[in-house]
Amino acid sequence: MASQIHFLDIKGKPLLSRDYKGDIPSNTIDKFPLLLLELENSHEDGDYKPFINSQGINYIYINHNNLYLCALSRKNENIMAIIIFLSKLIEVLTQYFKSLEEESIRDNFVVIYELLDEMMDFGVPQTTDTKILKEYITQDYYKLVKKSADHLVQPPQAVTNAVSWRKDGIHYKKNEAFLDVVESINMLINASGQVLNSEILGEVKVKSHLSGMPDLRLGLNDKGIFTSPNADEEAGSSSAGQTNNKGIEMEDIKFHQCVRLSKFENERIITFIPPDGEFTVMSYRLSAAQFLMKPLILVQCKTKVHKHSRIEILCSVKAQIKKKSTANNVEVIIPIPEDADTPKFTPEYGTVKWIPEKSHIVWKLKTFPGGKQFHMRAELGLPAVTDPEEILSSNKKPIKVNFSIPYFTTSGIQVRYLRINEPKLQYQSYPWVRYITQSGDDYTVRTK
Amino acid sequence: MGSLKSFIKAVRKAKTIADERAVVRKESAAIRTSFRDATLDQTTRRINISKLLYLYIMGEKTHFGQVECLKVLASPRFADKRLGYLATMLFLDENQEVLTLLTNSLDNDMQHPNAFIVGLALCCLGNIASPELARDLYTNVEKIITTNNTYLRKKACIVAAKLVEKDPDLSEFFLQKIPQLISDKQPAPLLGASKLIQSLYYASEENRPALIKTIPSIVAHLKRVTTSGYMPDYDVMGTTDPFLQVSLLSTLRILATDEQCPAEYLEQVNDILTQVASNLESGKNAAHAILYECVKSIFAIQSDQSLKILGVNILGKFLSTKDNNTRYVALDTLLSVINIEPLAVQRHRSTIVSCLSDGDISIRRRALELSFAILNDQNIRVLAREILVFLEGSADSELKPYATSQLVIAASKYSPNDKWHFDTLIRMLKVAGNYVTSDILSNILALILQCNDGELKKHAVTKLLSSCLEDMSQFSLSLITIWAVGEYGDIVLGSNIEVNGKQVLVDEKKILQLIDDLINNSTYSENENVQLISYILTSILKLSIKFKDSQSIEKLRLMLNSRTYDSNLEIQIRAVEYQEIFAQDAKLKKGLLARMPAPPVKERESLSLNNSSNKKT
Amino acid sequence: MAVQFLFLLSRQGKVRLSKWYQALSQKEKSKRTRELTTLILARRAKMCNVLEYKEMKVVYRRYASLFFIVGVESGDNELIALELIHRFVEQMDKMYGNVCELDIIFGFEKAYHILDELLLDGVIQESSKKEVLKRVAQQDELENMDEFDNILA
Amino acid sequence: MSLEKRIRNFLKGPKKGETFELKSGLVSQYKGERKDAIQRVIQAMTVGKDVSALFPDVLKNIATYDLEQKKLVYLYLMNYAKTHPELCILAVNTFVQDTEDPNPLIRALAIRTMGCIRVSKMVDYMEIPLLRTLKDDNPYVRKTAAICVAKLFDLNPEMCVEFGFLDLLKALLKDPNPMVIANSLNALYEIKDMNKDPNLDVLPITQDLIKNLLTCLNECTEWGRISILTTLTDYHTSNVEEVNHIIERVIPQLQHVNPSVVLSSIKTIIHHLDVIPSQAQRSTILKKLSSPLVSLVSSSIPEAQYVGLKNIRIILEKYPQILSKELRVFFIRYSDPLYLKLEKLEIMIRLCNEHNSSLLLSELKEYAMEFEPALVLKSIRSIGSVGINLISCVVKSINLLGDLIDQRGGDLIINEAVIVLTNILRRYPGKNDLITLVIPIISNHIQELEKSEALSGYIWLLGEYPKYFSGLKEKLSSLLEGFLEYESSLQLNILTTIVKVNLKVPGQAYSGLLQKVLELTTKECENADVRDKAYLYWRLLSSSSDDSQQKVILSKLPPIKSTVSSFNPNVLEILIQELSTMSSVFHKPAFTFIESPKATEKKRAG
Repeated sequence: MASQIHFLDIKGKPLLSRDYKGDIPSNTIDKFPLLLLELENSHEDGDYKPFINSQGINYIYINHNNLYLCALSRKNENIMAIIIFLSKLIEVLTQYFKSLEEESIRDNFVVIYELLDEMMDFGVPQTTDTKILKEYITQDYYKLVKKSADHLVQPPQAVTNAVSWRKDGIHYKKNEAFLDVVESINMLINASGQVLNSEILGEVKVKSHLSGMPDLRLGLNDKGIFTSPNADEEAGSSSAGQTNNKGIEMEDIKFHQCVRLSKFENERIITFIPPDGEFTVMSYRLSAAQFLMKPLILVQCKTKVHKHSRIEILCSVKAQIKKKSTANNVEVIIPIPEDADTPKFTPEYGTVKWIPEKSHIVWKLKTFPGGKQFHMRAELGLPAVTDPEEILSSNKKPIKVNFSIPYFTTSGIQVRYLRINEPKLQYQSYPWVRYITQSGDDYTVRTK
Repeated sequence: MGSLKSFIKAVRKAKTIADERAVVRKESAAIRTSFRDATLDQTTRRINISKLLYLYIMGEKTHFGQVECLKVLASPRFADKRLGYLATMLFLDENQEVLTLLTNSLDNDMQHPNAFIVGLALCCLGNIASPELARDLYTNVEKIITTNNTYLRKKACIVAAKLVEKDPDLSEFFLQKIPQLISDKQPAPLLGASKLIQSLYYASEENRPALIKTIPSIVAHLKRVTTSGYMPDYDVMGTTDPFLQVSLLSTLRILATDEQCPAEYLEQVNDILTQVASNLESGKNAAHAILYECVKSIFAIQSDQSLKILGVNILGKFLSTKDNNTRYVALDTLLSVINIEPLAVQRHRSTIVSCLSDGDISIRRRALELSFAILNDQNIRVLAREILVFLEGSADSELKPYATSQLVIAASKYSPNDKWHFDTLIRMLKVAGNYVTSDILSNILALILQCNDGELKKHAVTKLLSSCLEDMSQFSLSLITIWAVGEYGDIVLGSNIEVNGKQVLVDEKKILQLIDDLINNSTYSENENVQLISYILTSILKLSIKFKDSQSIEKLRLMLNSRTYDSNLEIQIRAVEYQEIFAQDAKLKKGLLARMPAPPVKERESLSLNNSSNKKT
Repeated sequence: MAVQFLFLLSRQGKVRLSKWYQALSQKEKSKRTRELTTLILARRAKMCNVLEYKEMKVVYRRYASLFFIVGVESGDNELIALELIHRFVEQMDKMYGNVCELDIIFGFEKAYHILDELLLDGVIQESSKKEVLKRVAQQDELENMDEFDNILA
Repeated sequence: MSLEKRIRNFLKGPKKGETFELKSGLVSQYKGERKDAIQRVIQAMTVGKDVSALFPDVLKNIATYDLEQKKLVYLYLMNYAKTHPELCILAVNTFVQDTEDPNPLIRALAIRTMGCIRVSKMVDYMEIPLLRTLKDDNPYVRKTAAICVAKLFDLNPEMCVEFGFLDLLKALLKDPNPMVIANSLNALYEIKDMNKDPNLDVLPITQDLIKNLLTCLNECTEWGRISILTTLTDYHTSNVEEVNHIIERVIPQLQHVNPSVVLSSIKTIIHHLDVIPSQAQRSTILKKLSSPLVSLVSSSIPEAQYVGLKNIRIILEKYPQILSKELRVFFIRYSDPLYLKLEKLEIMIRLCNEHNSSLLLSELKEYAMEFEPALVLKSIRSIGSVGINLISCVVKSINLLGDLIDQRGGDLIINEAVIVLTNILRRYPGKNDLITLVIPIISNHIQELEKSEALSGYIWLLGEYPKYFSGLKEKLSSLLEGFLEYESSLQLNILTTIVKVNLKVPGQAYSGLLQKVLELTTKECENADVRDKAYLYWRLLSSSSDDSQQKVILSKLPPIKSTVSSFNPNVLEILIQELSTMSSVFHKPAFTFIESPKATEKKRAG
């Protein structure tokens, strides 16, 4: 799939490389910085593409933490697979080293080479599951390596098993499973408080502390899921993406690879052997139009710029949720010009902080009871000499809002049951469920 | 807020670019806020400015510190002034509005009893003077330029040069100082005077006669420097003051190339160039720098034959050195020699050609431009071949439009015969058809139109056709082919051509196939496609009277028809008009579509590489 | 010859000192710096030290971990530009006593002081090796006297 | 010592010392030191230093029980094998031994590395170990050996076939382990790409194979699934039952969390879809694709989103209804990189219909107020497209464009708006109300027109609606100044317009201009295309009847249908077949930018 994989710094200089196939000259990557430069120059025309084809070589790369991961290939490869592989590589390395950046690459080159060897062979992706890789590629060999060959670390069975995500022989004294149903709300609100677009991104997360090879069955109150596709054949369409009178319309359900997809497709049953520890068993997306007519947290903001001297901001925030609910850790992030100074804040409630490196101010409200409204005034200085490059840009930047509301899902989805069955061990087990609604990455209010 | 040192350390400690940005932005914010503090002590102010300097080096914004710099340099203390001026020169340029606030400080400081403070103000003015500042402050400079203090005089000269550049009307005040300035024997003021002479020379033609009169003095200075013994302070690897020598030589060149330069002066210049060039021992960069400057002068002024030979020999030596920089400047200089000593340059042809495949783009650029410069009717076959090799093999897409244009121009001038001419152009289209400018493309089509030899025309069109059938990825080749097929379809129909080693009969089907492939399988940019389709439409119309088979003709009509809704205006207009013509009676059509008369022959001037690179449409 | 700009670049591509003798916007300066950084770092050691860039010539030279880069007009003498770079390096070496990258990072003001005595508006103003350093040292002393005055006052 | 020398010494000094130090470390009597030295050698190799000189010393450390050290030595061998082919052979014994090691990890490592040592002599030693490992009890070893067959083929195809490795590999497609099957499949694909022997059928896709793969699909890792899906797409059948079976098995994969599995599944389904005879059934299946398609845009990796969008655009052209309700998903986020924003606009404009048009227009207005020029321009274009697609929106679009010019102005916006406005009039020709709305906007900004497309539009309007412009003659004659400097497209436009005006306006008022433009284009102009057109007009005007002149020159342009670009049908078909590949993001068929293996071979040799 890929002939070579490179880790490069932000300027395109290689940090670490692996050649899998030998069909591309090894100095080819040296052209990358120049190609990047050419691309950057075309950026303003919108000609930029995250892929380059130059002299018969395809450069496919993704950007992460000021690093480039780049795959080279001569063929018309499956580019989506390559990109996802590269992102998996980032994911695995991040789980190995906490964060992936120039320094962690330099410091861990031995392990990275080993992982590259194990994750791809002759350009074909192999194992990309960190849990399994960690079984036999460790950063701390001394614990595992014994004096003789017999005791050497072995490839875990799981690598080649049908159940490639769980090893045998896991044992817990107390068998527990924790479920978190997390719904993230993305919302685009215009300056007058109208909702332009909204969606719920839901996730059911599992933390499994279960022994043996347990088989789990998850029951939800989603009508769509539990209606068999054959039941309404006459209507000419099957259920997953279809509106149902009382049930919740889930779109775009995605399952962890442990879930038996065909079982779900045919019988609408979610069954799986879970990986050990934490993972997301399923995710879904809902168009929120049917649940959310108005913003959960409403922000209104007026900005007045006095050129060469100061900027004034008047902001109000209202929790449009049930009176008995409380929003926690509410953050209203308001963009301000890059060259502002001398902040003065007067919040009615909560605290305001200037974050100059991000060119915004953050108004934090730790707890925010439903129905309440608060105001905040801010004033910052602006330099006498205006920044020649400061265009309209910062004015158009939207306000971002973060929050979380516990004990409640916006869609109303509920876990009905989680049945745990380990055929051999037959143990007693305890499922726990929590619900939370929170802001997604993109809960934003447009400014005028 | 900590010290500068702790700030720099904090920046360096940041492990990621994001961390670094955070440290920098936070500090920048703290500095901005600190500026608002009216009670700030001078030390903190200085630290703020120093930190801003560091931000500046890192490419961060510093516009908000401009006013603060002006405040700091207005302080009476030297340390403040020094730092204030340093920062002002970096943060401000002649376009900044706050520059007017600087006038007063500069005025005061240039009259300061302390020479170093005067020096700072001069340096600042010299770096960032605007036309207004120049007019406001020239009298100060006028005064300083006659001071006895060498340190200030040398600076004042360069500042004066700058002021004259900003406002040529100020020339008169400094022109009269030249005789005195050029009689100075000290190297530094001479450097300044030399610069001032150059500026005055370019500022106004009126200045020139007076300046030319300095030639004997400059020659004398050069003589003195070259014959002086070892001067440790000015010696660079055995050469005395190469900076001064180069500066004087370049001034001399400017003055001596002036039409009004009298013959006796020219003779003096010739002599001194001979002397400088023959007395230098080459091998070291400093010496090469002077030799290089001499050679440039030798070929710029009216010089003796013997001197020219000397110059050519020096370049020959340069070309044969291992040092790439010397080789580079030699290639660069040969370009200006070509008109004066063409034969001498021709001798280096093989070296030049070999540089076309050098690993260094700087060398390749020079070699390419030189290759075209030495191209003539004697060597065109050889050189054209080399250039085609370059076009095919090289990855320098920025050089290719230049190379194709030049090749076409050169081929028009020097081609040994018409057949060779067409064959070369078609080969060029095959290897670099995506790097041909629209102007040159028209030129190639015009050449075909102008060709009166029927056999040759047929040869050209069939060759185009077979090349295009082999490879449709070269835009200009496709465009020219499709036009030629439309205009001369009758000539090629029925002939056999070779495509990828196989014999192929050119019939109506084949041509329809070609059109179809060009429309459907080509992958040109949107703009190119519009042009291609436009050409195709005209060809279709022309072919409609050349085709015999009614089915083929109907296919042509359908092709026209399918474009009558095209979102591109030009294509739509064409398709609709042509559709109407298509429906007219045969006699009228024959008249309308008779052979197109040839366009006027246009002479094209050779281009230089720098001007042509941005011309690609 | 007139220098249009000068900057010092580390092998990692970080700018260590920069001075522009042309009036350009910050954005344009950054753009040019970035482009030249990429172009120069991609060049091999054996290549010549001249690069044609926009309407000018860029002359550079590497000393240990630092690239010294100057832009000159296209008709200027590239070889004397190399000498100029070398002179600047020599003077810094004498000033700092065995100059290294760290000296310049922490003591960039000194480097600017040398530069401003060596070049004015991009034009070389002093070709004596001693004079530049002497003048910089004298001004350093003046600064110290300020401090002294300060203490007395 | 001069500065120069000192610096040179500084540069060279430590280098020599370093190599020496490494060398002595590699042959140290202490294990720890040796391992440390190997690590440092690899580190030097990583930063691009040439440490090939240490080859013999590194090689001495190959026989070790320390797995980590073994891996490092192997890594070094792979890197420098080409420069030291002879020395590599010294390692053969260790490799062969290792393939018999009791530990499957070592066996796999050895066979994997052997294949990566691209030295032709190595081939001779590979036969026995490869045969052994292909039949290994451990699936981890077998899956590694399967890939090694492809490596061997790359080195020596004849031998690979002769010794029966290809057949062994094909046999592995029936292995009980899904990972082994997937790797064998991948290896066969690689071999297929490398193969130059036309008589060699590397990967016959049979009904049996498909059956087997379908059962294996759910057992596989995500990567294995992609390989299987590829094979399913490469399979051609007209058997409806079979197709139903395939689609049935593939549909569950649309729910996979890995976007490349999802996209590959979509591709497979689309590939087989046409075989299904029932229109209703086909559209039911298509409906199931819409949610998964949308999910491609919600990936957290912008590059993956971009690939998703590019593929969606292709699929949309084939199936325009597939996402008709999904406009909002494609709304631009402020934090999106520019390339995503532009691509989202492309999708949005293709989803525009009566129901969502006013929502779309108000979004487009927001985008047109942004600061990135490319985004602003495309938004303006899109506003025009909405008006052109839907007659109900045309007045709204025009007013929006007029507002934008008034509020923001600037050459960029004006030029783009004029292009769009001209196109709107081309969509609704002859409508007086629209003409009187549009032409004043354009007339007010003639001085600012620079872009040739905008000028073209304006010039055309002069000829099409001459009555609506004041001072027509001055306007036309000003166009003739500097005529020869214009690009050919503008020259053509001016020519046409003057010819038209001449026919439209009775009398001889414009004959002077006509004379002039014909002279310029035929006598001065070199461009063959412009000359062709000029002669056509000239001959037409001088030789034909008024009637034919009118017919040809004053023929009305039929209303255009759309200004949204679409693929040429042939290209679209190819792109549909090449979904998810490089060509899907370049929107160009692979053959146009991928070199054939033959050409590649030539380059490698040369």
